[in-house]
Amino acid sequence: MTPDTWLLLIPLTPVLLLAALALPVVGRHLWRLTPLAVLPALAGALWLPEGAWAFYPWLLLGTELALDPVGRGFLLLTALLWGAAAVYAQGYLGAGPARVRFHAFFLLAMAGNLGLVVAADVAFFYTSFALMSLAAMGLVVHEQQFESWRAGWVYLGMALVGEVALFTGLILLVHDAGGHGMSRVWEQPPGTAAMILLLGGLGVKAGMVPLHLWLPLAHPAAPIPASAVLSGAMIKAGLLGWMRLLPPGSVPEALGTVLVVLGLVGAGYGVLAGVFQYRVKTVLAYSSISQMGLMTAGLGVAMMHPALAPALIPALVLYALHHGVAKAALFLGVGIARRVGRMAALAWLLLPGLALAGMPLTSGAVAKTLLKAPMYDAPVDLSLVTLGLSTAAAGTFLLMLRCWVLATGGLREPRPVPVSLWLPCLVLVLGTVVLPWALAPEDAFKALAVEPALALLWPMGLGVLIGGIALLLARFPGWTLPRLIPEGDLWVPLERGGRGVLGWVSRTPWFWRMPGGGFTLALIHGLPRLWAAWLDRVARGERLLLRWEILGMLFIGLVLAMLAAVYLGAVMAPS
Amino acid sequence: MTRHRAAATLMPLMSLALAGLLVVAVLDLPPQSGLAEPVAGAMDRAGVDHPVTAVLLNFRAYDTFLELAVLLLAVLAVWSLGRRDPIPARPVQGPVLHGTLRHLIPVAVVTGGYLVWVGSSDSGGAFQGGAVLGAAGVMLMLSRPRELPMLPAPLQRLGLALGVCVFLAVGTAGLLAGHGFMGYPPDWAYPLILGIELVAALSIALTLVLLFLGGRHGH
Amino acid sequence: MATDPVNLQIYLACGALLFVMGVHALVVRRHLLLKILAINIMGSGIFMVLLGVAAGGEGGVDPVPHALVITGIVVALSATAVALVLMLRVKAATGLARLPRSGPED
Amino acid sequence: MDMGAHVLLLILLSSLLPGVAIFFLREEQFVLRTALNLGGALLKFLLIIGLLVGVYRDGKTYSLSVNLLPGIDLVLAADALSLLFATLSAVLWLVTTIYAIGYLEDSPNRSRFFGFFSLCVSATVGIAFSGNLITLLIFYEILTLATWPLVVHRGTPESFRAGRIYLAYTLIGGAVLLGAVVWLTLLAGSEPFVVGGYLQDLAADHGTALMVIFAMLMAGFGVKAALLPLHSWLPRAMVAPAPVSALLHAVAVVKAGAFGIVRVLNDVYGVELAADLGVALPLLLLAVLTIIYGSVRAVFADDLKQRLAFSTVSQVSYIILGAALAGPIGAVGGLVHLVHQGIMKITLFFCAGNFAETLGIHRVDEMRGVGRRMPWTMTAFTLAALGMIGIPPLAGFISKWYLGLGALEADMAWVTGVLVVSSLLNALYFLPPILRGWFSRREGPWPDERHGGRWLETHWMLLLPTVTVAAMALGMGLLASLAISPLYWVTFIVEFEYGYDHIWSAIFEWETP
Amino acid sequence: MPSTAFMADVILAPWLVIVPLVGALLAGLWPATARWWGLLTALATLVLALLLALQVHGQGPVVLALGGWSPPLGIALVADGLASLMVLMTAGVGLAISLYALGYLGGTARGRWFWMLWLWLWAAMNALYLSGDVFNLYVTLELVVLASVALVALAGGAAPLAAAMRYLLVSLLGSMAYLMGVVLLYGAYGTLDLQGLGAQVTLSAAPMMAAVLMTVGLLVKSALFPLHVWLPPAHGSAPAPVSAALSALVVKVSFYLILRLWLMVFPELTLPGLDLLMGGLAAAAVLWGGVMALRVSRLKQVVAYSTVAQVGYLFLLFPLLWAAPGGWQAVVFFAVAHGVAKAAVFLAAGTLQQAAGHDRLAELGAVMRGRLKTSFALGIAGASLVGLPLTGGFIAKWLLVQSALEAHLWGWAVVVLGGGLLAGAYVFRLLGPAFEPGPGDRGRPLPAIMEWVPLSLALLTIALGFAGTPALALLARTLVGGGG
Repeated sequence: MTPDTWLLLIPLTPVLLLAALALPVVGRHLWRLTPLAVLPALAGALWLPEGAWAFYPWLLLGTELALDPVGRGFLLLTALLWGAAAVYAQGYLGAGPARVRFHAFFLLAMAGNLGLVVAADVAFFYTSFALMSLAAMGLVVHEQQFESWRAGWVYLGMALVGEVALFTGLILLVHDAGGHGMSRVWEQPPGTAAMILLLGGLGVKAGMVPLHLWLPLAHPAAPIPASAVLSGAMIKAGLLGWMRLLPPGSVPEALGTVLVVLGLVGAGYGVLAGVFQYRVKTVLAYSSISQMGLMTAGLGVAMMHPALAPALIPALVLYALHHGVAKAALFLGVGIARRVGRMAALAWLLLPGLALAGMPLTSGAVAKTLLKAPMYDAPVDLSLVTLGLSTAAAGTFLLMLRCWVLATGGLREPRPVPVSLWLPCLVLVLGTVVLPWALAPEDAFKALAVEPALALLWPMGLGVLIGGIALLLARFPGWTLPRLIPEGDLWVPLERGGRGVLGWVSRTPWFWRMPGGGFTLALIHGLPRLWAAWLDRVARGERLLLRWEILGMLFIGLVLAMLAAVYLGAVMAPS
Repeated sequence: MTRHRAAATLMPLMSLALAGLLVVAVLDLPPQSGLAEPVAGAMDRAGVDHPVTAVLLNFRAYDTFLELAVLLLAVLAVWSLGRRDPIPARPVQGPVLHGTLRHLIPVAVVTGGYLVWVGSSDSGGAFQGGAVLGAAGVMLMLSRPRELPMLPAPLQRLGLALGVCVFLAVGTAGLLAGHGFMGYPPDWAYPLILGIELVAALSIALTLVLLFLGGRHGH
Repeated sequence: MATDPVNLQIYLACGALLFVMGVHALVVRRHLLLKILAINIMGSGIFMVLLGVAAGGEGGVDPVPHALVITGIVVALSATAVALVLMLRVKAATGLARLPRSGPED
Repeated sequence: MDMGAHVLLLILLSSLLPGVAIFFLREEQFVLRTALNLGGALLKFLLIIGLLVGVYRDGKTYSLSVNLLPGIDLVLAADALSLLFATLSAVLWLVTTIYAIGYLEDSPNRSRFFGFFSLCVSATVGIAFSGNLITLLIFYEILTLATWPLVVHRGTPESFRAGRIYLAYTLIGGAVLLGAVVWLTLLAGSEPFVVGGYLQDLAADHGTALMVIFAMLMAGFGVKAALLPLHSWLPRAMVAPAPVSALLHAVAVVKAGAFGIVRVLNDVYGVELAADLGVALPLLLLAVLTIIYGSVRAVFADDLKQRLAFSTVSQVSYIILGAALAGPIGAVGGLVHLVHQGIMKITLFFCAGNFAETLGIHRVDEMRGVGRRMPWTMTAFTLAALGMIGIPPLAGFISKWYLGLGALEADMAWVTGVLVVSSLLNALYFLPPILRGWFSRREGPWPDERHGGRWLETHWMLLLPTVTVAAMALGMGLLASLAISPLYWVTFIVEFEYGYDHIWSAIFEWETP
Repeated sequence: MPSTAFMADVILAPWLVIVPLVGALLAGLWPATARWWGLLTALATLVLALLLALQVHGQGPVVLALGGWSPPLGIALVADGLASLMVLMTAGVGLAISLYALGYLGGTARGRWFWMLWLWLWAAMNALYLSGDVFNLYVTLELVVLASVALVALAGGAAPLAAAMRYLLVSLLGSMAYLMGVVLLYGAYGTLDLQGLGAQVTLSAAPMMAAVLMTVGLLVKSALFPLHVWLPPAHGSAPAPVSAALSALVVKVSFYLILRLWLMVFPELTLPGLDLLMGGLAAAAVLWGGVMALRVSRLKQVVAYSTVAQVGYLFLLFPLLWAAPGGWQAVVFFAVAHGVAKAAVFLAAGTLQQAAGHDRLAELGAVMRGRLKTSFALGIAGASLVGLPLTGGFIAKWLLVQSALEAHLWGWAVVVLGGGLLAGAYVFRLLGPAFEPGPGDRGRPLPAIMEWVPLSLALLTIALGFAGTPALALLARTLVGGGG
């Protein structure tokens, strides 16, 4: 099987399986095969040769698929996470007809996510991106609770806004480039409008502050496997999109600055909002915001200093991989945590949590070190950035602490944990330890050096310190954590305001019907009445015309009028 | 009602205005002799001596033919309106009418015939003759409506249509003979015209009587 | 045989007046018989004008208008006959020798 | 006149004659009627395929003309654009016929319905093959006549009302159009359509007249295309049976208007002249207004078919927008939307019909949980609705893509913003039914459940066409670059008929990276 | 036209009077066989009319001095494009009416009267179209009036009789006014010949008065608003074939005469003020008739008021007469198209009325659904009245608008187009009941011919849609006078 076919098979397999779900009789059982849909992707990520490229002129606008190093990393992450989540979903979702529906949307979103990773042309990238975004809606609202609907609407609304912004940005790129292949697009530096649109459009997906509002709502609302892929894989699509469409070097440095600022703000704000949360999945969501902020800032640095890009980009890929795996492990672990005892729960969540916080020997350590390393070598002083990154790591530890506390607290509902739950979780947990070693470049082993380790450890220490104090304080009665920031932070006041406006609008339907509607209404209701009156008048006139006096007067009048007309015409005509 | 009153006052005013203008127009007519000269010039080929008869039965024979047709059509139209009502007129009482008629009818018949014959050279003609004959018939109808012998229907129809038929036949013959529709061979003009006039007079007389009856078809 | 122009003009004017009187009567009178008579009066007016025209020329009386008058009389007679019988039928059907005043809806 | 000319006539007759024959069939002659219907539809389809082969492979030209008045001919001709529209009509007619047979099963007056249905399609194909403006006008008016009976088919007071409104709009539009065409004929004679227009020589002397005529033409065609102030008939015409709505919205009436506008813009005036006269921009603005307005109204429509109708108001103006952009890529976008919108909208109406016919669902809020009961229909609905929004890889995406590029090409980037706003509004009114259908729970029985098929969710004659067109909506997007796709075809038209020589390469030839 | 070569010398015009007249006489003399004579006559007349049209088309106008007496002494028959087209239209519609009457009246007593009067009417109309003499035209006009009135009264009953009476009186008023005009013309110029008069007429009091009296008199007869009130009762209450004949043909007669006069005799007098006045009345008629057609509730009355409206179009003649080269030809073509379409509509209405036993529009639905062919005839002919394409009405409307625009008379173009909308409104109102729910019902059994004839006429309106070029070519061979 040539790479040509194989590349296409990566996004195609889930779609084919989806089609199989629609088969009569057997279809309703085929959802069990969902995990297998990632196999081509996984195999591709592992074994496809470097620089694999394929062109499908018949597909869409002429589709190019390719696998570059960045793509390979993301493909691996995506395949792994979707596969794990798929297995997890087998056991997590109870029986019921909605299960097939879940798997259908799951497969669609999977196809989109895999497709956008291997996409090498703008149109296919956008197609996959949209497919993923929209299908994910099906995952968010799956539970059909009020909460899921609310989260779903927010998600969908923002995703759509992002979608059209992306679309417009892409159109602008393509217009400037004169073609829609990625390589073609790269030849031209994007225009300002395109940049802003792409920044925003992909930023929604990447949870960039202030476009992150959907994240803390959607994650807790979605079923666990969905949250896992959402947070682990899908939000990375935003990052990937930036890397692909706004490659460092071809964008102005100012954009990098913007990204850095937004990234650091996001990293900090994620922590700040996260620690005040009372639901573990929300905490994890804020953690994702924070982590994505870190990655955004990293990319920003690469944009500011294109010279650093060759080092930073692989680091970012690795970081994404690390975060994805760890975050997914945490989500899956949260699902298990409820079913087991407190300590077992902590055991499931400890390792990925620590990895996120950058515990040495974990993927976090490798990723963070690799990310920061080039910054130290930068020709300019980036200490502010690195300091920010480190502080955020401290925050991450706090968040993880909050996560552990919440996951081990509350009521337990002990239930057996089937293999379909613990196996994928275990794979991911192990992945947080194994993957970086397997994938990181040689110099990643520098992470073991003392100085970087210290650089990694002091934020953790800071976290431990603050966390410890907080935990101690919490022992006093009345010293509970204040609900300073509600779930979905900014969305809550926005929603309240929006409801007010909507309420007003819904009370005033005339407002919406006015431009044409009011006119049409007047036309429909007013005209017939006028018309009827006119008809009556004409009918009365007709009876009048029947009178002989009138007839005679008209007859003579017509004669006189015509005479006058002819006479006047004759007088006035130039003879 | 005001409207009607307005109409009542306005109408005479408008009529006056029309009258005034019409009078102006009529008085504006230039004195001219019209077709007198062309008629006089063509009299030698007309077949008859009297110019009015020449116009009627030769120069404008088509008009006259259609006029006969109008008369026939009038009877048909009257008949088509239905024949339901009874004869309203009872026989006239008293001897005066009967006595007068006894003398008048033969005179009328002779006069009518004369008028037709003299039409070729002097005032008179089919219509005048037919009218006199018809008047005689009407008188008879008035005096003894129930006692007159009525023609059977087919004969009535034939009699009525005879004038038109003969005229049409002659006119068509003229067409076929190359003298044009409603044209006569110059030599045959006089007898043909006289024949047409005679037949037409009879038809006219019958028509007038039947029109007077107005669809009240005898008994 | 030429007629005195002034006399002729009186003929012509009277004919015109008769015509208009006929029109007026046709309109104003409601009884059908009167209307029919009015039309005949119009006809008479026309024939009068026609005869006036016939006598107006220098070269003797024009025979054509005379022929036209005869034809016209017969035509008018025919129409009058039909009208009278129709009037009788209307009277038989409606009881009145007048035209009903009714609109199309009634 | 050669054999080819007869093919054109035959194509017209292939729906006209069965239509006339069907009128006189008794209600219970189901088999014969169905045979006539499908036979005609198939024959027309095959003939058009034959025509396509003739035009593209053998490079033949087909035309047929009949003298109407001195200097004025009724001309039927087949060029690439007419074939595009004709093919669309033929395909959708075939599909809709099947659908209608299923939909109207057991309802009264089917012979009448199918008779007018066929007439309607004949008129549409006539519009497609019109070789000059007068012929276009003639078939356009016949279309009015043939559609009215379909609008009032149900015979209820509402449908009569809708019919009256429809007539009022279309007849007024027709009158204006007639005036414009007569005027134009006086100025320029009855010329055949020619790419780039035939009025250039007149621009100097009759500039104002040409502008007024253009406005009148747009008003005339705009009525059927539901351009902004002239759109009100369309939502009201929704009282008609679903296949009618489907055909009205997807092909016949609305498209006829849009097609007319495209013809006038490209083949009568020519885009350069339209731009020189300054009439393209107002048209563009009007299209933009319509796009936004239709979408806003659709958001506030609760009745499903009403919503679809307002959506049509909005979407058809995309076609006009594309034409009014006056550039090759915009033209590609507009023309391809002519096909794409047709396919997607017909899918939506089929779905709405299925919901109404099977479960009695008429309102958006009644669609809760319908996805579980009727998954196929709901899938079709979802595909088409997402396509309407412009979500890839569906057909609507392709249109929007090229419209957006066209706007940029024409240096009117703000139009892209309009597309964006419109897409969002589309999402706003299309996503709720989709989400309700898939994710809401149904409590209580359906409003009026009728078909309880054991194997299928509804009658197969309803389902098959629906799924077919939905698959087409998907395929036209997914496989847009195939040589049989509308995009390919439209590019062909724009490249070779409109004579823009770089479009083909811009769209279909890629550099290998 | 190869066929005209051998017909060049054949005198056809008189036969078009002779043949129907002979038919009428035979029908009168032998009433039991009236309908067969009628049919034979209709066929023969149609053939003759076709031949005449071909002849005129081939060799131009034929002027025939009757009896060899050329005008001004004698009377001339004028068979030019206009006359032959009208004769042809009359013959075509006449044949249809005759065939229809076979079914509608059969061999009843009323039927016999119909045949006779109808053939008289036909002969009278042909005589009128072919006449070239103003006084002769008066006589033929009276023939037409008497036959028409008798035909209207044929329906019996109070309403038709009153309608006939009103029709007669109004018509006589018109005839008298016309005759007065004839007298004035003769008084002024000493001739009655159309061509002769046309060569002489100048602007002065008598001809002006003559023109006005003749025109207004004929306007009354052609029922131009506001002098139209006699028409709807007369046309609406007559038997169907009669209604068709009156609305389609008889109304055209006086229109034709007005056209003929202004074409040949009074071109000097066509002045802007007159255009405006007549055009205004025409527009008012279009509007008024249309509105009344929307208002009345009986099928045949709707159709009758439609005639009132369409007569309005005919009198756009005045503004268009000399304004545009083809102006009056457009109007004539409109008259022809309207004639055919209106006949079809009236005949279809008659069929529906007979089948249902009434003609209340609101209750006709079932019969309309049951009698599809008739409903179709109504629809197609209605489309022609509206001016929808592929019908004669469309071509007519096209020509009207074209002439108006060509002469830069925007207002009249708007009237034409707007009137079409009103027509659309009432035509679709007519068709509405067919679409009400409920089963179809064929109503009383009727002869099949009563369904086929309206349908054939309706199809003829479609054929007329393609007859524009030959018709205009024929009309181009029309005699015009004076300063035209």
